[in-house]
Parts: sequence; structure tokens; C-alpha cells
Amino acid sequence: MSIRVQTADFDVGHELAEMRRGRFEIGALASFVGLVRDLNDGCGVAGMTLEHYPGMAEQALADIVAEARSRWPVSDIRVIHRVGRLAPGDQIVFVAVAGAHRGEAFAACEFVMDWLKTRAPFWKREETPGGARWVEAKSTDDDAATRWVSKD
Amino acid sequence: MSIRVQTADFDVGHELAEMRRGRFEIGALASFVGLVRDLNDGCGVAGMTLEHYPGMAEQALADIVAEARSRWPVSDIRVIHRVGRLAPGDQIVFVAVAGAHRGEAFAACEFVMDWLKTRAPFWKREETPGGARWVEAKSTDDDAATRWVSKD
Amino acid sequence: MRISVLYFASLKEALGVGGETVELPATVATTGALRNWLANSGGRAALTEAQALRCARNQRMTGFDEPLADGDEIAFFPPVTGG
Amino acid sequence: MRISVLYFASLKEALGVGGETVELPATVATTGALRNWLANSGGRAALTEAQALRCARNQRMTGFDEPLADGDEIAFFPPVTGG
Repeated sequence: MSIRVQTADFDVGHELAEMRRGRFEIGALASFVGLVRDLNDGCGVAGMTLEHYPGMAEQALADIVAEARSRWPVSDIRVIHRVGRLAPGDQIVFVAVAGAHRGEAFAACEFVMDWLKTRAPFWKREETPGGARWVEAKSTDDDAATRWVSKD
Repeated sequence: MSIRVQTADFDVGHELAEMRRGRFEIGALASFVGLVRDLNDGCGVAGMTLEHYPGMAEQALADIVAEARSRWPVSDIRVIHRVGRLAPGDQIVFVAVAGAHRGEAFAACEFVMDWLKTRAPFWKREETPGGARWVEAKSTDDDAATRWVSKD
Repeated sequence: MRISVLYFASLKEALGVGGETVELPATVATTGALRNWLANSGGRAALTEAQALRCARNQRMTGFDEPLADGDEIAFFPPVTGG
Repeated sequence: MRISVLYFASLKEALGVGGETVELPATVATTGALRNWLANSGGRAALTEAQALRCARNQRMTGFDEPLADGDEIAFFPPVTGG
């Protein structure tokens, strides 16, 4: 397991290579990268600043990863979330799951992203032509997160 | 779109970087890598050889990618499938989907993998302590592929 | 009872402060009561004006009926938007 | 009618050949009829012995009731196991 909150960028190829190195029981590696888009809610975005709650952010990610491991028999999960100022095209978040089989790896990866979106204390402030604005939470993210609850 | 069938290994980080370079409308990049395990159906695996139907393999992958694009509004899809002899830990297959939003990227990526498993003409021959054996198709793969049909 | 209170994102901006340490009267015994007390007695009106406010106790999400204990770190913030 | 036939994987191994070009009588008009004709007249018994055989016409998966046309490339193979 590896959970990191950092300002620095990350190298997806390097992370995935580390996860599978010498681990011959891994048959599936599902991963996700979230990127800064130059358009959001119909408005141009010149950049954004990611604020977080130090300590709780890492704790929340660890809790989500632990929950994923209790639901699916996967070998390893990595999460990286960046904070600070980011420009369009920049990487924001990385979630990767290694496991024996693809169904579990895909499910655990999507689960971690969905819960991260609604449970990990990060906030985006976008720079738009009309000035800076805090991004509003989306009901579609709540719906995506709720899917996994109703499966209990 | 990019579909490749090749003996050479691939660099996931490089592929993902190419997919997102200069594409500021991409907010989500979901990807999958399938790897050779050293154990399958309870038997040690020293290596395997991937056979394919040249021409049809590429055509089948192109058809699956086209079907994914008709179902989800994604920006780009890449598929790489290796053929020839592979050792435990080696990368076999890569599927990546770039899109504006994560739900579509995840769904399209998993869909391509599920259909590839049951519709693309590749066959694995494993080297086990008891000799070489052709891998048998799994009913779980049929089930995974059928999920997407019943959604029509 | 001494409580460390933290504010984040748009709430921090509205309040103009990232946090404070408060000494609570015994009548303020839950996260929800703390919120109301800060808004009414502490001049932090944004805490009750904000829609869909979230709350964490000692760095874990919780509701507004959560009991408080001396030394707790309580955070208030808008719905999260990371990822 | 001249048909190019291909075999793959365990079927190719069982037959000992990767493919052949055959000249069909007019009575052999579908992929399924071709399979039976090859097994009975062509000495390719593995084609009817194999369980769960798959078939492609001109590089696209099809069933065993698919009509044949002169110049077709027909492939027979076991269920695929890539990925």
C-alpha cells in the first residue's frame, strides 16, 4: 500500500512498474489518472489550486484503501493526490490496483476513485475569466459513491 | 485511436503520456495492463506463447474499440496486445481510455477488456511442469462479456 | 472543554481564518452545538449560513450529533471536490 | 467455389496443418457445411470432434449457418483466450 499527498508531479509508468516488480501473482493492473481540464461547467479554466486538510487527507485515503481491500482480494493499491497550483493538462490524482484478476482490480480502482471524490478532504479553486471560484460538489459524484454503499 | 499487435514490450507511461499530450479536454485516463502470472488453474507457469490470427486480430480489436466509442463519448482509446513467447511478470495487453469524465473512461476500458477476452482471436499456450497446454476459455470471461450485451 | 476548530476552502475564506482554539461551556456538547455556538456567540455566522456543511472529528468525517471530548480537533468544511 | 481455410491454436495442432485451399462442391454452401465436409471428406475429423469450435468468415466472427462465397477466407479455432 502507498498513499501520498504531494505537490510534486508523479510518473505513472514508474509507479506501475514498482507495483508489479517481482510480483508474479499479479495478473491485472487497473489504474486511473485524473487531469486538469481547461473547461469546467462551461467555463474556461486557466488553472486551479488544490487545498487539503493535512493529516485527515492521508487518513481518509488510507480508510478508503482499507475498505477497498476488505471488499476485494487485491494485492496492492497506490494512491497519489497532488495539492497546490495545477495547470490544464496537469495530473491531479493517481489510483492503481494490482490483483490476480481484472474484475476485482477494475472494481477496486473505480471504488477508490468514487469514494475519494466524496470522502477525502480536498477542495479545488478554479481560475476562470470571471475570477477564482470554488468548485461545487457534483450530485453525479454522490451518485457514483452511493452505488458502492447500496451493494453492502 | 491506436491498435497494435506486436511481439515487443510496451511502455505504459509513454503510451499514457502520448494520449494526453496537448489534449486539455481530457479529465480522465483509465487504463489496464494484463500480466503473465506464474500460477494458473493451480499449476505453475514457466512461460507462455501467445498465438494470434494475423489480420483478424487487429480487425477484431478495431471493431471492439469502435463499439466502445459508439457507447461512450470518449476521446481516445489505445490497445496493445503482445504475441509470441512471454515469461511470468511480462506485460500481455494494454487498454487505455481517455475521456472528459471518469465514469465513461472506466466503463469503456473494462468493456474493451471484457470483449477482447471473448472476441479477439488470441490463444495462450502455457508451459507447466506437466508440459505445454492450451489455456481453456473461462466461463467467467463469458459472463463478463455478456454483461455488456444485456445492457443494450 | 478546550476544542481546536479548523475551517477549510470556501468556509475558511468566508470566515477569514483557518482555525481557532475555543473554550466551550458545558452546554455545548456536540459538533452541531459547537457549530451553532460558534455562529451565534463566536461571530462565525458563515457556519450556519453555509449550505451542505461537512464536519470531521479528529480527522474523520462525522455528523452534527457527534459528542465532543476535551482536546478534540473539529473541522468544518464544504463538500469535498478533490480527485 | 474456392475457399481458403485456416486453423488456429489447439485445432491447428490437432490437424497438423495451419490451413489449406479447398475446391467445394455446390452442395457445401455454409460455414457449418464446410466444417462437416472437411471432417468427412477432407479427413479433418478434429473439426467435428472439437468442442465449442468457433468460426470466422473473412476475418469476422460468424456462426455455422453463414453462407459461403467464392474466395472467402474461413477460419476455425477454439474459443479465444487472449488478454
